[in-house]
Amino acid sequence: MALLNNIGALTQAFDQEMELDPRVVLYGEDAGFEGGVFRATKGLQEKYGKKRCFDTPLAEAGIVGSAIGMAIYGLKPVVEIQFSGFVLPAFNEIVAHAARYRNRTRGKYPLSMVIRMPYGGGIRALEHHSESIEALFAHIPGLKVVIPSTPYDTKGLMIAAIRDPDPVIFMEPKRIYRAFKQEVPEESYTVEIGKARIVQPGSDLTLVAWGAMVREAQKAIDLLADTEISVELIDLRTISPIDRDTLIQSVKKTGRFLVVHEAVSSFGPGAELISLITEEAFLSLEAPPTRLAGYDIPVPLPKGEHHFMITPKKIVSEIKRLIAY
Amino acid sequence: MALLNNIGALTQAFDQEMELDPRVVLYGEDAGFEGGVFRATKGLQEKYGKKRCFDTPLAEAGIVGSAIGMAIYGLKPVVEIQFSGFVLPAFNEIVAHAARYRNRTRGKYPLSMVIRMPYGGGIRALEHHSESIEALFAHIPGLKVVIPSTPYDTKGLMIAAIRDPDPVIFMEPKRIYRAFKQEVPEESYTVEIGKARIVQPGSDLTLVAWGAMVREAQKAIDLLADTEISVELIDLRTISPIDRDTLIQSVKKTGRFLVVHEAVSSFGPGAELISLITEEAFLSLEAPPTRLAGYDIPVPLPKGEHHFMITPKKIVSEIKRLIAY
Amino acid sequence: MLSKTYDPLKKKRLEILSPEGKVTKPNLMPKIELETIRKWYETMVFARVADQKALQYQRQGRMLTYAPSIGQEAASLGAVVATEERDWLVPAFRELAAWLHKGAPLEKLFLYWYGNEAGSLLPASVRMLPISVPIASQFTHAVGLGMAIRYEEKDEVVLAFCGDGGTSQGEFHEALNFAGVFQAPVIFVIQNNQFAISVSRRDQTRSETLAQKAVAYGIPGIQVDGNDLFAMVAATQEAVARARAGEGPTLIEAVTYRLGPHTTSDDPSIYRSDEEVEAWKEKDPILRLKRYLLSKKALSEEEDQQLYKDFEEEINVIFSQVESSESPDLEEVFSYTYDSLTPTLKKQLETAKQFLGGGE
Amino acid sequence: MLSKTYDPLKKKRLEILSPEGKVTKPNLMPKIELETIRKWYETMVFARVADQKALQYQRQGRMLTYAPSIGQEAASLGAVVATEERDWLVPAFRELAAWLHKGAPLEKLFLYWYGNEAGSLLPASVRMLPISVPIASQFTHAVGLGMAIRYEEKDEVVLAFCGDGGTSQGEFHEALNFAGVFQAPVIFVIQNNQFAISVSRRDQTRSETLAQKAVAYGIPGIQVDGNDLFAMVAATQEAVARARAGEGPTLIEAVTYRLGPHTTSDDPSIYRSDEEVEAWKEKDPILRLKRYLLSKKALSEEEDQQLYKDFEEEINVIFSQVESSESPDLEEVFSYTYDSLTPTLKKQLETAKQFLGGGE
Ligand SMILES: Cc1ncc(C[n+]2csc(CCOP(=O)(O)OP(=O)(O)O)c2C)c(N)n1
Ligand SMILES: Cc1ncc(C[n+]2csc(CCOP(=O)(O)OP(=O)(O)O)c2C)c(N)n1
Ligand SMILES: [Mg+2]
Ligand SMILES: [Mg+2]
Repeated sequence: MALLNNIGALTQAFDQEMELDPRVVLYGEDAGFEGGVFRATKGLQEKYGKKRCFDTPLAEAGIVGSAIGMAIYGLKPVVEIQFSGFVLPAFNEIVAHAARYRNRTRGKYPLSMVIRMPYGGGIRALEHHSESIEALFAHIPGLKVVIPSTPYDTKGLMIAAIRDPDPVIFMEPKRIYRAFKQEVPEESYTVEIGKARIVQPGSDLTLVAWGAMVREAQKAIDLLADTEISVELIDLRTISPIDRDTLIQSVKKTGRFLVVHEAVSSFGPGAELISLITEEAFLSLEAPPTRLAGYDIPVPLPKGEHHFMITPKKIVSEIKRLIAY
Repeated sequence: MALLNNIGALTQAFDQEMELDPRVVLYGEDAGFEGGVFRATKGLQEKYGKKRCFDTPLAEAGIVGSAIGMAIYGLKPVVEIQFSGFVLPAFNEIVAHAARYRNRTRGKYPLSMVIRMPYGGGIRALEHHSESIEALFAHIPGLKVVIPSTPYDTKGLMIAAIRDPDPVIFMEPKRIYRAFKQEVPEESYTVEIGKARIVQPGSDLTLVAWGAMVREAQKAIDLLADTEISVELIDLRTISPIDRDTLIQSVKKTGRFLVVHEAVSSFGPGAELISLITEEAFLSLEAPPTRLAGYDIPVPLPKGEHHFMITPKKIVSEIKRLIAY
Repeated sequence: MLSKTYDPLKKKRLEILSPEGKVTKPNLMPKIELETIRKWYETMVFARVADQKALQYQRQGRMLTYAPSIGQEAASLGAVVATEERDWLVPAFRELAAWLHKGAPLEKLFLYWYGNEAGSLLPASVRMLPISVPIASQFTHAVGLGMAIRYEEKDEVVLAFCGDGGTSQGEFHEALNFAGVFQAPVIFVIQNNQFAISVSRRDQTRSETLAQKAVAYGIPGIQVDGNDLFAMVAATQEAVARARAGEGPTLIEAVTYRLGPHTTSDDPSIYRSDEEVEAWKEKDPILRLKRYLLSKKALSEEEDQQLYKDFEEEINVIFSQVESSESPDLEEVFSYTYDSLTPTLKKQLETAKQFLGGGE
Repeated sequence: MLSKTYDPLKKKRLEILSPEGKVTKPNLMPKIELETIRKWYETMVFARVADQKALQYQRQGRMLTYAPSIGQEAASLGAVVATEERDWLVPAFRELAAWLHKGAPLEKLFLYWYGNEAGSLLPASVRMLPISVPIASQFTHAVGLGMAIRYEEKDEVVLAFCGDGGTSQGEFHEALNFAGVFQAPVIFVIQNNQFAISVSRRDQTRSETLAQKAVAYGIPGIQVDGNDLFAMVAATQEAVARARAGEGPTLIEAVTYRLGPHTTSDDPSIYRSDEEVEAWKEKDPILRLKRYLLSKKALSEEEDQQLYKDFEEEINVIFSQVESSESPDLEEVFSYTYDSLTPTLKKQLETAKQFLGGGE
């Protein structure tokens, strides 16, 4: 066991998979020599050579498109997009190709590849550095969308993503890259993609969150310590494909549902969860399934970002509203 | 009055707005000389000159990006993307810029511009020619997303879009470009963006559709003629911003809600409507708000497309299921 | 080096076989057995007949849509014959002769245009990517293949195609730049057929040649008469040799002409004159090669006519197989989005089956 | 024509003022009053001091992030001074001297880096677009402005900037190609400062110069010593004249060096040596211009020192204004996404206010 933060967990996952599987290749803007602007690939060029961990020109479509070619050849590219806000120039490659190659070729050329990117707010950054666009990917058939919230899951999910036979969009909540550490096993292990984690069982309300919001949700639950309210907290971990069963079973038990996310509310990821719950657990519902999400505006620059942020207090206030419904 | 199909209505809208407002400029791949692959801009280069209606190089980011520049200058560009499947290379320009310029410059440079594109299935086409990706745009704050279903609305909504102070994504259901005609007033008029249309009032179930699905919904209602079931059909017309009131009021009356769309189901537009209804009309609900939508797969090529298509019979079967709930 | 001698910036274009079927530059003529040339000729004729039949089937409502490559047979075939079986072919959507040579069965190709994904499932041994609809995006995949080849230290190369319109796309640029930086063994061939649907080559870019775009990436570029099979072979052979030797990518502009419509839904008479088309017919790559073969006595008029007849029959048979092929069933349509069905897809498939049963 | 004489393919680079402050090509020296040069010098010094102060504020935790242009003052200023007030400036994010010259108040610019959108609301008369974060995407906007200018038959021009890294983006390509095709009056300036964060210029592209990328678009391209104010002015003047005359766009590569970090979160010592930085300090554009002005007696050492002192004070005052500025309130944050609040935004704003009231 070693005490790792999320960045450390990523680096260890890469290191172990590169060691194990010579087909694994890492690249992106500044991802090689410098080890990435967040240093997630630090030391890997030194250890595995420029061949397996390298810098690219500044061109996201080129990065993702070339990774598709590599995956067709049988390598396992893990490419870094510097911030999720800069994945947009690669959107055509991801949506028109990465998601569809298996289907297009009736299985001849499946793409085992990972596109990873830091995402989310709360780091007081410039424009385009704070958005949460998981719903844009989750709406595309053929992609898997994974978001870890702890070092343990980060390592296990990344290893699972690299081994996954389908293209995985791996979104990293950068706000908690170094926010805390956790004991992480030295050995290689996977965390199953497509399975949510029940962080804490409860009976009155199902609270779903992912990424940096899991911690905020936990803080909210702490704030409720002196109440009778028993919250079941679920860390979704995989946005797509959704772990339907875990969610439905939980709500059938609790009767109340709140999803919390940083992404803007309208047409956002929460809408899918609410629909799933409504369609599948309607008769168990004691209050409307609800979302607490970003407002429908661009994430404000730092001086205004606090208006946008989801806080434990806001979560508490929504939970209380639903319990009282 | 003239009997026009949807293409004719588009052409008339362009013609009248170009006549009226010298700032209106139309362009895109093949949009000039030839009048577009669907001939929506036919005759306009002849009438208004190459200056106001012209072809561009094959580059969607260039098309949208240059339109942003034109709109900053004060022109009113209306650009054509040949098929919605080919808007992806312009996604960065649309999401990172078009949607955000007003906010970024605190109102100094709002962008009045229209990005129009044929979308949707049912025309037995090649790959990437059948998708419905309205949710990808609707999730982006700052964009308006409009989809007409009749020649009358097509003309009125397009004129409204051109005059709108915000960037409008205008998605045209190509399957019904020439499917039927309707009497359309000769004079210029607008149909308000953001307002749904109650196609037919009813009391048992609210059925929401848009684009080519409105006709399928009407056919479904016809199939129900010999039952007691009274359906309120709403043509959403604007996907974003949503006409909350019309939807909520309708469901408060009917107690049942079905949304039908071609877009794939998961994280799709229907999820937002279901969430809206659940959050706002929970206590009126007699059955779970439900969606009948595309499966989570790429739209199959023509020989398999029928498996994917939403048919009146499928709609009827869902309506009956909800009524019997 | 051809790519030095034929500098596009000096308005040089590589030509070996004249429209009259004469080899005007014997010193540049690639060494090929007459028999092999004759075989290639047959491939070109086969492609031509297949295109014509497809257009006919489409007019009869039996084929959905189709993008013929009539007039461009030499441009794609001349390039692909300079590669080996172990090399990769990355198509756009208008290289029928090359696909056939590479080993893609016509049946599969027709199946694709017929509207069936199974058409893109080529035999495992055929190193060819499927048709790429989003213009020029396939170039980045070609580069990725090339990078993988270098990674695996193989001596394979990648041959990739796009059109003149494709050169305007951002991905064209990103791909060529990556290829330059990583010295990927890729031969990029632009089939400059003078049009992107209705938009003419001169409205596509102000650069005088498309070959000179190579300058932007520090890689060799050459303009070739794309209706001249031998010139295409020579230019590609040189590029392949360079790529195999680890010396990186090459850009080849094949100057040609689309004699048919863009696709079956296009009416080219709107945007170009009959005279222009007629003038290009004089430069037809098949006619030219035929004249060459006739002059070398490697073909007779009778044999030639017989070829067309035989191929027509062969293709009719193939097409009737395609027509009687099964459409994908519901399960198939669901089966290839992911490695295995997601829980939501399972649920959707169930619903779909219910619709099949009672709903519809 | 400079762009012909200084052909990047012939490895020519335009240089007028040597690092020692001597005009080595008097015949190319633009005609500028000494007084004006002195004024420009002051702008450069002002920008330098502002950059240094900003870095200092950032280290003190008083500014969030910052991208200094230390070492690149001549590249941006030399270009913008060749344009007029009616012309448009389209920045990337590292052209402080140009922005100041164009009339953007330092207060606004600091406000932006301080994390407040109000910083991008420049005075109505200032024809400058806001900072563009997605690399090179601003080039397509510049082209659109240029197309609009032609549409309105105005004689304005557009001056647009990007970095060496920006040349790899697809949008760089699409923009330059559009500009060529539509002969848009745009001057594209690449500030080649040798790095895109940690990635060096030579890993960005294999083309020997960035200026030669113009060849791909059939437009003039020229490489200029970007630390040489006079060379930048001369090259830009010519490009502006061409653009105003309806003769289309020009690509200018300004060869310069980023003496500071990429942004305040970057540590350049990881990827480059002190020697390299020191060598480039010898070519500092401000030092060079100072030497020139000293030699012309248009500046004394004392005056120069006074300038730095005065500016530092001035900037401290400006920054304290920025620091005491209001943060956007809740209403403001909601007000600019659309022309007016959508029903959903109204609802969300209400909820947000409730949170403010009781929730938080
Ligand atoms: C990104 C994208 N935009 C638009 C289209 C629609 N489209 C299909 S073919 C074509 C023209 C292609 O021209 P060119 O590259 O010259 O190839 P050619 O058809 O002449 O072989 C266009 C615009 C597309 N397929 N992809
Ligand atoms: C599309 C996009 N990708 C990545 C980034 C992250 N990023 C910010 S600046 C930068 C390097 C830019 O290099 P260059 O264009 O040379 O400009 P310079 O910083 O040297 O002025 C990168 C990669 C971005 N802003 N936009
Ligand atoms: Mg073409
Ligand atoms: Mg740089």
